[in-house]
Amino acid sequence: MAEMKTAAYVCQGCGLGERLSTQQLAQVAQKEGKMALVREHPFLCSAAGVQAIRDDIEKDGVTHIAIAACSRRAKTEAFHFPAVAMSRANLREGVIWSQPDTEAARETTQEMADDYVRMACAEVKKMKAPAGNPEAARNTRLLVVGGGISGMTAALEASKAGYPVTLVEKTAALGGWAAKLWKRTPAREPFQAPAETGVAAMIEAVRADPNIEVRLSSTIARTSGAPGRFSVAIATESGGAATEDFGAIVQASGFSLYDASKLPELGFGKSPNVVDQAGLERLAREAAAGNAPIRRPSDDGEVKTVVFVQCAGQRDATGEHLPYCSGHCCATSIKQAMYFKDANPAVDTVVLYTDLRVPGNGEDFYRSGQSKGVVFTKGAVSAVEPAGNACSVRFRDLILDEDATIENADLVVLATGQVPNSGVDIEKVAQNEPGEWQPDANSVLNLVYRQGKDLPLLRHGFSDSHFICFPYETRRTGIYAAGPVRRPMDIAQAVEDATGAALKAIQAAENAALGRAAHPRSGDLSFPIVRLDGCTQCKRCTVECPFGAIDEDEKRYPVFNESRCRRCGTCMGACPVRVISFENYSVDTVGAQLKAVDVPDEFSEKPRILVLACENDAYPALDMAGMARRTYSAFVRIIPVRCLGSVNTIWVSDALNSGYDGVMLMGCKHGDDYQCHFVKGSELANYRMSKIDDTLKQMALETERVATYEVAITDIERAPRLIDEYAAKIAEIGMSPLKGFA
Amino acid sequence: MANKDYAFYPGCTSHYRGSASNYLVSVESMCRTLDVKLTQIPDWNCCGASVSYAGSGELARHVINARNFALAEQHLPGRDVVATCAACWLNARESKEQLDASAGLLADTNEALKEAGLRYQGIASVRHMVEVLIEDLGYEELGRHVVKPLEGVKFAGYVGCQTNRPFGIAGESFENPVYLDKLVETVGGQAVADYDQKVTCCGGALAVSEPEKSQAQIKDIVESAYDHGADMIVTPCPLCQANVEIYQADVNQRYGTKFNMPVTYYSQLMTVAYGGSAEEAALDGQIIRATRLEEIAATPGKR
Amino acid sequence: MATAVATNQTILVVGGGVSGMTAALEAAECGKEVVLVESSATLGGRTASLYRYFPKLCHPVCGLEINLRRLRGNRSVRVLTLAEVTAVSGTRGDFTVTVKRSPRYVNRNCTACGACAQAVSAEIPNPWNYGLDRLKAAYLPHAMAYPQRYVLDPSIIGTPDAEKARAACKYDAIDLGMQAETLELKVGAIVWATGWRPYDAAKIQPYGYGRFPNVITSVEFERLADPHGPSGGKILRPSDGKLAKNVAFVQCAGSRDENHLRHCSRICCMASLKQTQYVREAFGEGAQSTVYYIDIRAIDRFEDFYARVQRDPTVKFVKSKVARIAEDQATRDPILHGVDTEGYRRYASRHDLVVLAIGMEPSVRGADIPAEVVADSSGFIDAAADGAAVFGAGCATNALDVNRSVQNATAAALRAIQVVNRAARAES
Amino acid sequence: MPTALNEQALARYRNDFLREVEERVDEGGWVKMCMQCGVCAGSCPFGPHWEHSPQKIFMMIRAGKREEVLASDSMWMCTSCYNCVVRCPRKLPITTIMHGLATYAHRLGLAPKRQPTRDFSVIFWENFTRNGRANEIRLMLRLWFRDGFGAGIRKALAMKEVGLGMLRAKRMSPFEIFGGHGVKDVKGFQAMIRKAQEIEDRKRGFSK
Repeated sequence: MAEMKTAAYVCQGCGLGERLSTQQLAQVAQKEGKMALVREHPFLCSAAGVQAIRDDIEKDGVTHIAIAACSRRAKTEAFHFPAVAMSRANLREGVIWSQPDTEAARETTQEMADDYVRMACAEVKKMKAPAGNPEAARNTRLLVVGGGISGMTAALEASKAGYPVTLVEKTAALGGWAAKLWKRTPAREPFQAPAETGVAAMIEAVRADPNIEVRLSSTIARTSGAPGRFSVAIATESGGAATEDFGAIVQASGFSLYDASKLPELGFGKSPNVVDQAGLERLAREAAAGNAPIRRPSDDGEVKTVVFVQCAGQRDATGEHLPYCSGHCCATSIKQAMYFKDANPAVDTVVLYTDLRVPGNGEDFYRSGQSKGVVFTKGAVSAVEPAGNACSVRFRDLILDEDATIENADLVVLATGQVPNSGVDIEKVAQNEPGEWQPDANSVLNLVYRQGKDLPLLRHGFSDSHFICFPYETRRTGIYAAGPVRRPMDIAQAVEDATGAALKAIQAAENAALGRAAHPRSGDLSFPIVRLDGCTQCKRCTVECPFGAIDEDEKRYPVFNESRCRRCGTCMGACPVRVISFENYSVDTVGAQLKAVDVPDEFSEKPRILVLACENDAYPALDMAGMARRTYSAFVRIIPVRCLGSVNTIWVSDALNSGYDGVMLMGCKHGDDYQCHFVKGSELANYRMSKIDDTLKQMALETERVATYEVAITDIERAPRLIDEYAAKIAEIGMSPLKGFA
Repeated sequence: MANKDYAFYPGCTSHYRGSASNYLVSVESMCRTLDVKLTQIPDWNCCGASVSYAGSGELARHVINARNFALAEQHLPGRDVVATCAACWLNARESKEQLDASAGLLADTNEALKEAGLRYQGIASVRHMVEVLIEDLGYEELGRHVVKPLEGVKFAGYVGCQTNRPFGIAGESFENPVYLDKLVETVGGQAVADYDQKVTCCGGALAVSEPEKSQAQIKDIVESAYDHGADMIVTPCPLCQANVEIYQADVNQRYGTKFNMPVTYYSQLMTVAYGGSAEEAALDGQIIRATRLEEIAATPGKR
Repeated sequence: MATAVATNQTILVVGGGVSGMTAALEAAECGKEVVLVESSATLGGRTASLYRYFPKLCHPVCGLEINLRRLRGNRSVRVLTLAEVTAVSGTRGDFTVTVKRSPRYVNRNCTACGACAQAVSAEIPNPWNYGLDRLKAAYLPHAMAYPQRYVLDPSIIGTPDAEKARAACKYDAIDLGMQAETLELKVGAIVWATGWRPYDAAKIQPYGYGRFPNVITSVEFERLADPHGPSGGKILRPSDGKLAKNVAFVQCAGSRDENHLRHCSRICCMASLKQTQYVREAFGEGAQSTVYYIDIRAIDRFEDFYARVQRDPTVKFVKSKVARIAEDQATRDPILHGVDTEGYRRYASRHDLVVLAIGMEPSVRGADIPAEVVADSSGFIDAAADGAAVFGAGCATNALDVNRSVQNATAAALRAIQVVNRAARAES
Repeated sequence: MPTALNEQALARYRNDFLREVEERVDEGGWVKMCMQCGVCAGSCPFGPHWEHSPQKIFMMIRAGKREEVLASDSMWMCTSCYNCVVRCPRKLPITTIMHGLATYAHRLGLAPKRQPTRDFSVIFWENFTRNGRANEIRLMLRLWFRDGFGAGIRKALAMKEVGLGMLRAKRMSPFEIFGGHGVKDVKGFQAMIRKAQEIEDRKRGFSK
């Protein structure tokens, strides 16, 4: 490692000079922090202050700097020194703003500041400015799986941005569902009439695009590698499988219509005149081809009455059918009713609905349906019984509050739901052990990932992102779901969704080439480095990685894939032998900080509590508590961690052994509506900490010594209160018996 | 001043010894002071009011209103038709909008009008008297003629329904019109701002055919005026004036209340404020005497 | 700086809300140069003043923290706050955009230490709490404000308060001489993400907003429920400050109405379902929420959340659009009049507080967007007219929830990249 | 007793009541635009007295409940106050439709017998079409005495106080009983009305 030269800078601005002795802080940095160069500055973030730091780096060869001023979340433009390793001691929000400005508190406030300076100096010496992955591979060819409207849109939009695409389609033709429709719901002003699907034109555009290579009757036999270096075996029907390399993947495998034969009570299968929406589209296309009106399938008789049954097998609370709503079927039924009304206004069309869901400009389409004479009745259909060539539809009319029947319906259309083609559910299907990997016919991607062959599913089989603000964050970096496989949607939305997914794929490929991480630590150059000789192949890192980024070789050693890693550190937290670390964030960078704290002896009545706070939610909450001058106990020392999942239990035992009286872990909410940006980080920490009790017993310590909390970013009142309550609990159970032994 | 010359459409109840003769008398006195010239449309006919619908379909009702327009265009060309009664204004305006919007309806109407030797060209527009006061004259001009401000008298401005909906006065809100309150304040009176029954319907024609149901409405209208400390109710509609005034006795009988609230027209207020006598303001036409107004009318006028 | 350094390789994003930030960041993380123009003093837009998101009930500022960290780490996004686009000329790949920047009266020295705010006494209505409370005239918009710099409200310039603020600042960050400035940018493509405005509820006359204090809008209720809102998270009645346990949610307030907003604003059903859980969270079993609706449009996967709320005994649903809201003038309790159309039962139900699930009005309507950006009948930017290089994103294009806005903004970023890439190819 | 017109209508429309309303009732074409929100039902001052609210009537029309709608007295409760029209989110001209339905039911002879507003409506039409203007005295007398002489006298006596008050206030003149004011061209006036009814009947398929 190049010769390290350290420097510490103590700022006197924003009240630090008045509330603290910065001269003493400088001394601490010098003597205890052993920093080669220490400077005090009245206004460190000013142009002059920043220039002083820059000069030390450029002229005096400083490689490691510790800045003791405000929070790492503040003044990021001013303190921007990418070439050097940098640590930030949070003296403003973390000390003077969170401690009372009173004479009595002056001493403990100064002690807190001294400790944070010690910690910053210790941390930076263990850090290295991340240089990025040396063997990052650049490949910006994209793979799109699925040739429906979503897949074709992703391919076309990527190509328009100048990126080459290979489009793989399972069937023998492009177009997917849209090709099976006669017309589509309008997506442009004036939103009044069924519109051309535009699929033919899109297929033509894909064909004519030199940037797009189409592979029909093909499936994915095997996918391995990582963003920037995916290698994918594309199997053709005739059996051969060519392996090609890609930078990123868009999975647009679409949906299948719910099997209406599971709805006998609605007459499906009992009469050819009961069809689902796809069936009606087929009838419409055949009629249009023959330039004749749609006839009754049973006897080719004239159609006078059509009944549309909404939410058929959907929004089902019994658990037997689909519990969700597919979003597009109300508008689709209106469109299909218009097929009849436009051809012959005398045809009676009735839509039986529970909630008519046509959001946005869909209301114009609803009004247009009404003006064409489509009748909308709020009713819950109980049965559809065929009677000769007609059907009777029995329902509860919720407006007129009575049981009613529509006799002699010539056609009944069931609005069934979308079932995602998301391949294999990796939570349910056992994974192949390394070396015994076999392709699975049901899998879409056939990933050779340790954690399974397809994208993890959110709910109801959709591979959706859990995050409202980040809809594309599937849990497999570089592989983006688009279209109805991600969530139920109509054509207009599938086009938007596919365009967005195309961008994310392009972005993943470009960033993989630069060794930069994807969301949420976008642009982070650090990546997990593992000392394999110390590894005991316990496989905890490969199993617990929320993003399935770590595979295993035959000898069960973990194989790290830098561009699949989101840099959350969960593997680092899991590793019992602590062989995993990042250049600027490791067991040592945090370990050094907690050991640098000066822990007073048991007679000083000054306990020390270590707080490990998630940098995404708990740490900002404590920062904002400081901004609101919401004070809390002076006995805590707060260390931000990338995610609670990265907390290695050694930090807890080291802290307790070195005399800390208590350890608080503050992470994000876990469980169903988890809030953790790394999906399972806080859940894993909670699980690991639940095992800590027996270690505490071995150390003859009370179980209260370690506490784990779920803290949200808005807990500006609650987080300080939790600290104060915990400090009171520690005062109650007394100082740690291990003080003085370290 | 713009030419204040209008083709006047008084309506069946606003005539000598009609149930709204006090409205006609006070409007004419008010217009004399304001130098507004009202010339009745020769041979005008009834607008069908809002209850006669069972007599015939839509077309006949449009035709009877078109006849008045045809007569106005023929005998009083270039003048806006002005109606004082809410139903006349509403039916005339509804027919006009429908006729102007549909060539078919216009053709059928003129085919029928030919039987009476008339033709509707669609020139004249129809305005309510209140629109004329506010838009053509304006509050300032209306205030200039006040010689006897109605100090100390609190009025509940009861706009009713048809002068307020579905057309309403331009710029006024359906739920909370304020022009009547402004007229009251212009003549020195005090208006009840948060009078919550401002736009409630008095039952209209159904006050006669469904007395019990309508009187429940009338009770709320009068009771709320008392609750807000009003001395009198003022209204722009002859049917509201008649219903709310005449049936207070029945309401007292039915609900055991002791209502005796005078119900006046805005034109009566303005005539008194402009120094007119009790007769010129037709205060003698009140079943429930508006004594406070009569006292003001009796005091010697200030020049 | 009259002409900022920007080339036809630069993408301009107008609007710094969640859609604008997403479009800017996604493009920048593909290596593109971006200028992000925001009219208020901070990024974050309307989502920064939301307490929670449906359906997860997670916190919008958590997403904002991640986006701000992405922004801080990315040097190719230049943020111009207090800036508005006044003119756009030129064509696809070669636009000249005029931006007017109002003065912040605070320069880059500001350390957000708050000394100026303490020195100033004048106060202004707080826009981030929809004017429900007031803010010092020298202010940091909110705790998550970016850029993290204070602002002086123009109303105190030239008054003793301005001088007091300047004197209080130890880092001479306050510059009372700052003037409005106009700058011209050369950009290749434009993403218009100006978001939406709550429809003016006073225009819905039968509901009495503005006349009755205990009739408020959903965005105001969101602020009441937020611990950092004007009432510290207590759900109370503006008339007397008492706790509001019996809350009515009136759907389609302005939306789906030919007299107001012709479109359905999509988010109001889910917003009300979410807000019934605020009442539940505050008062437990004592809570009582009633949702008056025409159709509950909890679309596709939101149905799970609707099913969960339906199982909550403290929430009742009445299929009826409220006809009129009156007020018991003594207690100021709002009374909702209408008819339950399922079984035709007439109601006059008394509530402590009424929340109007207010509709979305596109804020594009006001701004003079370039001609080729076609606005549909409801005033939203129409889908990218082919050939145009001005793309709508988020709620400027349609009534969208945050999830769809962000998805739409990501798509808009790619469309902008396509234009600048083609411009680059044309030159190389 | 349902008239011959009703038989003719039943034959012409079989059970497609919605189409019948669209062709024969004023503004009937708007019925299909109602989205069942309930604002009209909630806004009507006489709301509680409607057996079926306007919104429910629209639903019954779509559901083909012909007899129940035409025989109902709900439409006769409409006071033409337009509260529903200004609030309807779909802008249906509800007042005109309700009057249209009532007129149609009346013409078919299905409307409820002795319905006070139905009788008053016919009396009012005949009153003013006699000479072009409404005659208030005759109007009230015809209304009071429609239940027979005895009932008429009782009603007149009940309204004695009001009558005297109106007389004193010079807002009623008994002489009007002899004719009252009217238009000069009564012949033209009545001819144009007959012509209008003839045109409309032809257009709406009311063959004689």
